[in-house]
Amino acid sequence: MLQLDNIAVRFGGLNVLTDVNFAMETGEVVGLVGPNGAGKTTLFNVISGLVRPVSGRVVFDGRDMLRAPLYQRARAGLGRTFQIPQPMHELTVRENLRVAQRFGRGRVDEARIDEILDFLKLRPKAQADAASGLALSELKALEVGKALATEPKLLLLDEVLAGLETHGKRLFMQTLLALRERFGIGILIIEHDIETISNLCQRVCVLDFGKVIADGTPQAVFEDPQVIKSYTGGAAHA
Amino acid sequence: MKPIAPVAVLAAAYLLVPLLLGGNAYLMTLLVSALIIAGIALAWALLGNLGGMVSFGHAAFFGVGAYTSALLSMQAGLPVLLAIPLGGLGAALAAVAVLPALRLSGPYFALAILAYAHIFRILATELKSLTGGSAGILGIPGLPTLGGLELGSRNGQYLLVLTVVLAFIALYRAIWRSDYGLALRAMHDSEDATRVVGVNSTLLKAAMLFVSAFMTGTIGALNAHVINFLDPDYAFSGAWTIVPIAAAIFGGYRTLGGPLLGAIAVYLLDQLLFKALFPSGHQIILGVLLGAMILLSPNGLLPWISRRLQRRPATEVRHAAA
Amino acid sequence: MLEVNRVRAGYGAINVLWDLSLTIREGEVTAIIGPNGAGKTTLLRAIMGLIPLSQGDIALHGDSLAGRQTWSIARHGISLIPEGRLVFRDMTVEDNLTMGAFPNSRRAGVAHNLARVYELFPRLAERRRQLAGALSGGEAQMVAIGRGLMAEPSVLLVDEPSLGLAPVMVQEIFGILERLKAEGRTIVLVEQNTHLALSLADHVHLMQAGRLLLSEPAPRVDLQRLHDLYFAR
Amino acid sequence: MTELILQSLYSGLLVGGAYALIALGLALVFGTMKIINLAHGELVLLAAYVAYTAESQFGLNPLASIPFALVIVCASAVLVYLLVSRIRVNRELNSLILTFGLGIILTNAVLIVWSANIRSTSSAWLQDAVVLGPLFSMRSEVVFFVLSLALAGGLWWWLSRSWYGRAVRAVSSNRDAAKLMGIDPVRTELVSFVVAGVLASVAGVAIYSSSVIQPALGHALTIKAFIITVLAGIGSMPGVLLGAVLLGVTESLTVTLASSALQELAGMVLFLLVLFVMPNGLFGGARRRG
Amino acid sequence: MHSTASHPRATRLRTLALAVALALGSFAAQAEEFVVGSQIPLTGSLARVGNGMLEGIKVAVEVFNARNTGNTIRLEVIDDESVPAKAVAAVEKLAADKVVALSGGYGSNLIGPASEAAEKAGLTYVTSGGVSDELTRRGLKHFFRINNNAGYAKAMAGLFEEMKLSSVAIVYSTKDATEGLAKAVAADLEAHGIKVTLHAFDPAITDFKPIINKVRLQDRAEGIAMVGYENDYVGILRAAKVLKPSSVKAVVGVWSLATAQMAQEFPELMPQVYGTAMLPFPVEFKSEAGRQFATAYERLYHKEPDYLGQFGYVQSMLLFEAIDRAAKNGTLAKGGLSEELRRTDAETIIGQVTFDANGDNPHFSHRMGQHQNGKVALVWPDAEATAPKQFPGVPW
Repeated sequence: MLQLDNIAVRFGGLNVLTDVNFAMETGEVVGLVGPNGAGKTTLFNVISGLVRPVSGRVVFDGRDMLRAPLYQRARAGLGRTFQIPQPMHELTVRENLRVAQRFGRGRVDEARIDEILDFLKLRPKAQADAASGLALSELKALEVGKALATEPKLLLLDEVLAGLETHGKRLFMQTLLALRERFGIGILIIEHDIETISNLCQRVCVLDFGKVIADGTPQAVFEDPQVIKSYTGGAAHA
Repeated sequence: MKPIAPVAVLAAAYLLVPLLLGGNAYLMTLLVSALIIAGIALAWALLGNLGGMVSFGHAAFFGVGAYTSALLSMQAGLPVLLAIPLGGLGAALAAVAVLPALRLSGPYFALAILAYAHIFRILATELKSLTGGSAGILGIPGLPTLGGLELGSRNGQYLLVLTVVLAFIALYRAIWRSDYGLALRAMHDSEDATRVVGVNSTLLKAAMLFVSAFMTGTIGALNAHVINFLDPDYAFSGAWTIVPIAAAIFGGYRTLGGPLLGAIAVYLLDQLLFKALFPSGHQIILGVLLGAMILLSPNGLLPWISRRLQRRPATEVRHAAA
Repeated sequence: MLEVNRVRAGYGAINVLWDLSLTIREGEVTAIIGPNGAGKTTLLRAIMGLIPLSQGDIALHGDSLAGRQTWSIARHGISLIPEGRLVFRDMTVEDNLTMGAFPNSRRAGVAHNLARVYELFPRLAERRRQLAGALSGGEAQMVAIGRGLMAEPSVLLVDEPSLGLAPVMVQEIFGILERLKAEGRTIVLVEQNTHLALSLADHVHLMQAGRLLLSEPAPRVDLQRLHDLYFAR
Repeated sequence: MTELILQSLYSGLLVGGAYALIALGLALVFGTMKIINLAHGELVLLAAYVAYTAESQFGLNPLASIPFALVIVCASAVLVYLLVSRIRVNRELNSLILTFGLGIILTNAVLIVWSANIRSTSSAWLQDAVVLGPLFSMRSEVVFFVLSLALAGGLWWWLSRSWYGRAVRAVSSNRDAAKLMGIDPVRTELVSFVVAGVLASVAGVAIYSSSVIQPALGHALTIKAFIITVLAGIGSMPGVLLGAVLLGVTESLTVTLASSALQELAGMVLFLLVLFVMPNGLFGGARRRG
Repeated sequence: MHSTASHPRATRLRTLALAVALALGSFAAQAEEFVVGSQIPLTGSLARVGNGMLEGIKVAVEVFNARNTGNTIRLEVIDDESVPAKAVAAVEKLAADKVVALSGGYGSNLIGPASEAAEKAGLTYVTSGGVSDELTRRGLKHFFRINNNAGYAKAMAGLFEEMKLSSVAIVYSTKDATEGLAKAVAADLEAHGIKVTLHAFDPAITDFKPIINKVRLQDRAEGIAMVGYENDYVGILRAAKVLKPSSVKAVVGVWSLATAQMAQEFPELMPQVYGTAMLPFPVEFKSEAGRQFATAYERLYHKEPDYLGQFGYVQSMLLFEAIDRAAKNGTLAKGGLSEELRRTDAETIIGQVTFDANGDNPHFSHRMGQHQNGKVALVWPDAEATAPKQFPGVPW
């Protein structure tokens, strides 16, 4: 489904990602974790096309995507959300989904939009101004909704839960779990909350200093002393 | 009241104005000039609103359109009414040269396109065999008579330019309301967000550049057949940029009607009032208007008026919440 | 000396700090730890006036800082060594350091303080003429700390000094913080690396989701419990 | 031919010195605030007219009128800043339109006050020839070239040595970090506008002394200054000097080798080429390092 | 809506105002006052020359009305801002205001469309502000011009031929009027076996040293002909003064150069420079008509008349006299003004004026002046000369 080979990214002499190798199967749900500055969002940007790596290969659905512009990747089935929600300004919630559907998928299907709106509990806000009429949790939902409207095969979710209150977080998590069930698409999610990750993902990948330091089931990964060290710096349980 | 208003405005524009003012050639000339400005202002606003690009060089397209149409009608002998839209196409063709500038943002784009206006002006001066050089072209054929309607008369010119401007508003509105329009508007503050949902933003922006250039070129062509005269300094004059910008900003460049309203207001005020107040340098008022609008009501007059008219509690609440 | 009282703050629609209160005591190293997104950096930014408070108050020596401009707070004696360093990339190392002494009252001591910073970071003395943008991450962190010290602050806020640094460099930076602590400075240290933070701190606050989860003197902190809270087990 | 080209290079160099004076102020403000002051050329023009008034009314040598120009132009620059700083939304573009409007106001104010007549110095001393072997120039060109170098040097010193100059760079490099140093960015930006006003003052007097002024000139000066800023790369002050000389030499070589009718065209084409091929400018490369 | 228009009292007031206006109008007609319009650039790029011409037109009104012919002239002026569309609008407004004729216009670019608008309205249009040959090639019935390109070229080339120079470098601006004139002079000189080199320059350039250096080193021309505007002359002369091309024996320009203003503002640059001039400075008129003009001008503007005022005066006087004649023989109301004007054959302060079928003045030939000791002396043609030319002579 998705395969990254030897991805390296440098920003002005700083190695943000070094030799990242990573692969995902269709329908898999994988968590991407790591301390601040580990390069998680940069990796998302490499996959979705916002950042061009200095070396490496990005293969999605059997196609080499390294040189493909953003919109082509979206049309090929890569959906993503932004850590800080980026609703399309000046447009209503419904129009946001419409644009995503029209351009990401190629045609408009109102029924499908309604389905997504219902699913994300955004129906009452369908006509609201996306830039100013939504609460944070709704903005986060809209982020996911836009990505869903493009009918992705793989969804990249960047901290969709951050900044939500405990209750909102729980609700949203349920939504995400349902997402996997309902649409059967693969999810790669960046999330700091370890409880969430453990509940949501079959597999967790840990980045530190731009390198993959662990990859496996949540249990195995969070027991890994190296991971605990990278998180807390100490010789945790050792 | 709502559905009646546009019909009433249209009726007034098409019937009342020629009936009441038609006898006054001077006023009709002013109105035609104001509509010419409105056409450019509209094209400028379209590029700004949908393409997210501020241009300081729309004179480039105006001039190319004017020259194309004048030469096609005079040298190739094409009928004027055919030459005019071809003038628009000529300007759109010239926009191909401007495509590399799409990569530039903000002030870079604004001033790069100004450089194009200068380059086109110099080319028009230097390509003497084609354009007649700085001497320009005199005696450009006027508008023809069509089905008994003398388009070349002041009233005819008024009706034709009005129709073209209204058609452009309709085109603008159609794009605005289409999915492409949605995507273009969405691109403004969050271009990445639209690109990751599959929008080919570069292509759409290029398309808006072409549409805007076409509109401006068509207006330039119309003007050439109204004034019957062209020279490089006139065709590529900075005035074709400055006055429409002032008009669009004044009327509200984010609305469909703003540029038209602004152009008529600014041009008529300027010619009938400011000119009398400041015999020399009355453009100073344009500068003051521009500055005051940006500082006091960046969205222009029309949104300000409509806010005043429909001061419903609901809007107040929403503004307070925002 | 620094009181944070029921502060609520965030970025536009996103609220991060939820009625947070804590006290920083003079002469102590206070560590604020917690997972990503807990609001630690936001707290420091709120103290410096870089983001407005939507509720609550922050006071230094009893003077309210709420509503004051960042530069005025900086002149008041609080230095923030920001996350990600934020050095002036196209200025030399020495110019970067010098800008730390920008407030009028500090300019007289600039030579003396420069000498002190170079003594603390000999590596910077070697690179004084280099552009800060060309430095390695660790060196840039040194510049940021040195720059903060140039203002002779009464409170030094240090945000994630270990972030993105190689372990050797982290050790070196913490060695410096150790020395500053020994000089009796008031330091607030925000750190994800609990182990490092605990080794330095007099007092520890654990934050999660914009709230204070735990606040106790460093010696009383139980690492196991801390990690349980941290990993939400 | 050699003599022609030598003279052409020399003329271009001297013209470049004057161009640099015009462009430095624009580049400084652009570097600090990321704002293009489209009224900059009009500020330069204002200084030129102050010099004209001083010479024609009080018989002052243009060089002696610089202090008066300073007062008037710096006050105008402060006014421009105060207006620009009131813009809250979409600052980059709204400031462009606002300063464009201010330029129109200034141009017409100059027209109303000084009329459309062309003006230039009548000082014989400034117009005398200075001959260096095969190279010829007017004294005013040499005087202002030297002054231009001195001011560029002074600006460089100010930006790299003085407290406020370095604060200007700090604010432009990282506004938040600068605030953390106790720097008030508003005051710093105001200072940079005043310094731009100083540069504009001298530039205006230079233009009055070596060529002919008229009210519509301001706009053309702004365009020249912007072209040079683009050639230089944002924020590169030595680049401005080199970019200005490059433009001056390109123009004069076009006249010598091709036709003077194409001089403006050459400048515009150079501008677009650099913009498209090297968006960071010819001399901005060093800054991108690191 | 608070409209007062439908209020009965307001309506009555309007009716009254209308009646008064009509009464005044008919009263004016009885006094034989004719309104002449003037569409002229008072702002914009041609503001300076437009204002100069307007001064002359106003002097003509003054002088004509003082003659007590029984008819008087009132002037209605509209600024066209140097913009063609506004020039057309101005003509249309004047036509709507029922002017009997138009005197004014500056710049061939403005006169072209404006005079076409006047033609449509059947209004006589007389000017001296545009020298382009194109203007009189259009075959308009109501268009008249007292000067033309040929007259300038004749004077400039005539002077060079008299000097017997072997080569001349023509430095000209790529503007319309300048380019046409430069080409005409070049053709004339070449016809007389004089070697000509042409140097076109963009109106925006300010440093002329590279051009003059070409003249100095490549052309080695004996004469420099400058075809441009004041700012260009200043630039060219400064460059020449710096480079001192040794082969050059004379520097000759055209309009706006041999003037009092240039002598006063640029005393260093002007010595021995030639330019077209109708009058010497200080002014000395030989004829009564000339003295009359100068006195009136002095009274109105407290300065010596310049060439712009002179042309504006002559074109207007010829027009007013034609109006007077047409009014008296009753053809004015029947549109006979243009025919009347075409019958003009007058000796004026710019020489003899008649009009051909296209409205051009075939007699027009300019005179050349030279800056001599802070004054301007007429030096060509010999018949009009007030002093011998100082030749060879250059400002350096």
